[in-house]
Amino acid sequence: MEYVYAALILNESGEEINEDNVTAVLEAAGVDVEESRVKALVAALEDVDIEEAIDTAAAAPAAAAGG
Amino acid sequence: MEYVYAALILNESGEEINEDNVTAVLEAAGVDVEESRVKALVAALEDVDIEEAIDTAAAAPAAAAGG
Amino acid sequence: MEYVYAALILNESGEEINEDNVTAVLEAAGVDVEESRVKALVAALEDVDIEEAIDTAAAAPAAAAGG
Amino acid sequence: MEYVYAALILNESGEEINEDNVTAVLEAAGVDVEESRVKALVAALEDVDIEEAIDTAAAAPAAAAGG
Amino acid sequence: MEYVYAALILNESGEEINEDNVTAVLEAAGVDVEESRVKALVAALEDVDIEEAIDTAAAAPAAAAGG
Amino acid sequence: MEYVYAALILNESGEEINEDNVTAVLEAAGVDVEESRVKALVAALEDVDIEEAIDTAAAAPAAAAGG
Amino acid sequence: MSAESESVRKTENLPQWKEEEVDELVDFVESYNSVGVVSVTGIPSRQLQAMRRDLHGSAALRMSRNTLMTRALEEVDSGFEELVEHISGQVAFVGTNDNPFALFKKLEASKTPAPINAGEVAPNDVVIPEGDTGVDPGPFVGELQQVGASARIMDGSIKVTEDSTVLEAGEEVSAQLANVLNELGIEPKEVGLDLRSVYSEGTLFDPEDLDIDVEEYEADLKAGVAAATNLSVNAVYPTSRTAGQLLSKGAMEAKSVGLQAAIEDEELMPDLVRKADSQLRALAALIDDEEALPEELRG
Repeated sequence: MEYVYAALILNESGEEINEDNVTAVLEAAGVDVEESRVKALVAALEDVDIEEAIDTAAAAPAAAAGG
Repeated sequence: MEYVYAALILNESGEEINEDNVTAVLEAAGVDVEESRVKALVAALEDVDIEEAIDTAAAAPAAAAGG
Repeated sequence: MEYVYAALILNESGEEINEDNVTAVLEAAGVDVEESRVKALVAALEDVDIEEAIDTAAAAPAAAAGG
Repeated sequence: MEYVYAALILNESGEEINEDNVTAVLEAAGVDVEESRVKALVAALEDVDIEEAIDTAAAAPAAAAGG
Repeated sequence: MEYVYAALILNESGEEINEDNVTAVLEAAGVDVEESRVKALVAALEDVDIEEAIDTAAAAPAAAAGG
Repeated sequence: MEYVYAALILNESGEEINEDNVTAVLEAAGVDVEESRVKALVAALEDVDIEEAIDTAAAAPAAAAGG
Repeated sequence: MSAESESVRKTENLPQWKEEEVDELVDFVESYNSVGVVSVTGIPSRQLQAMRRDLHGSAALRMSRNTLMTRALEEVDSGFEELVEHISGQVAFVGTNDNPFALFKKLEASKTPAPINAGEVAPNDVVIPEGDTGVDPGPFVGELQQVGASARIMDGSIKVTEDSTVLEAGEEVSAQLANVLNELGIEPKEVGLDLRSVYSEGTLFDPEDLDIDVEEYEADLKAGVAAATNLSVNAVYPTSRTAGQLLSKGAMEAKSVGLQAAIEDEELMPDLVRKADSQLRALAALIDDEEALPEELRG
């Protein structure tokens, strides 16, 4: 999960979500970083609209709370 | 939300959620860190069981928010 | 809503929700306080279980979590 | 939540949400004010559209009443 | 709620919602009228589009409603 | 709706919902009272549990406000 | 035919008596706030007496010859003459100081079911309901079928297989149908004092005017409460009924602002953590490459 959170922090700070930045965040948090996962994450996020994903999440819990 | 994300990365990596660690993560992400928010965050999380908060999502929101 | 917020602050700080206290909070916020509205608020709250009312709000986190 | 209520009163009265004003409101309510929390509040609200956030709350009750 | 109903009747009859008219309606209904509550009502309604306020569902969980 | 509001005021003030009282309230509000509507209202409400109707409405204001 | 009418017939050549009768009728009409004309057609006199007793204290009945009732209404004038057009057939005056709407409700409530006889006109559709008639197999099944009911023999008795409308309102009852209905114990008529019109303090009311829909008033009442609740909350005018809702609204607004601004408040933290978690999951859901995700987010 920490890899994805790292991406979310970078998204908020406005920094580029690249391998160096993700790795830096994770290392600062004491994570033993796996290079291949960082690569995969960065590649996978290339075509993803992060803001939209976050907004979707904001709308989602409403349904959950209904029950 | 970057302060919250930083706390959650630390939670995942097993590092302590203290002012130094939160600040380090945020700085690594290029955030212009405000000391007061870090302080407030760490203080606010002191009595919060993060795992429990996530798990109780919709089940008992009233109780969770009671703190 | 400022009159209602004033009552809610007093409830949190543990101070009595009376005309003097509500007026003091509002004046500190630069509100041009109308005595009659303060009176009406305090009178209306007399028989209200404030904690219960707040808990009802706490039970509705879903849509409020937006953004 | 008293810090948030203080900000909401200032928002309604049209006064600036700065450290002095928030502190004044809280002190009038008998709150033992923590400077760092005031600072954190002011910083957190800097880029937030309070009116919009309040309107989001208005969308909540339907779901809440359903539960 | 009798004060609110008085305002609603005046709104329907097309009469002005002022202190004299509200007081007259309430007295005709045998209410022991409190001047401050009348004043507060008139003040609260001053800038309100009554038709819109009536049609807009009260944005608060119903369970909190007092007896 | 002014006839219904008149009944609701009388219910709140604890006065009897009879023709004289309803007429008095409406006239005080400047309504050109139709005697037959007053009679119909009084007869109809004889069979209605007003407190129950109020509680039902209070429990579902959003839904009821549609009309 | 009632006893009063019988006596009228015997004395109809006595003009002096007629005068006195008209005077009494005038007194009757003038002594009530509301006077109506009710049809008493088809009510057996014993039942009529029972109804009279039921109404005692709230309304009074007065019967007479139609010509004399008409004369009385014309003599009273002042609006009551509008009732004259309803004087036809077997009718009576009903007088009350109660609300005419309440009178109508009372009269409707006192109506009772009654059998319908051959030659009578059906006041409403006559329906033979689906079900077991309890009648042993025999020629009755044919009678049922002849009057238009869908019937057959099942499990040792005669059954009606579906609700069957055997006569429509306004049609005349045949001898055969009357027999069938009687055999089944079906009483299709609503018998009682049928209010044709009421003149009350300046207004003439038809039954349609008086037939108030209580449910509609109840709905209006609720709408009124909702309107007042909405106005109270939206205009922020707290009342003892709505102050709780206003507090709740304020608390929700604060929470909403707190969550959107991610304010580091102890009370908000659990929700902020959940918000972060759900954002994480929403983002993970958009990531195709499982290599990029920890196990718990895959799939």
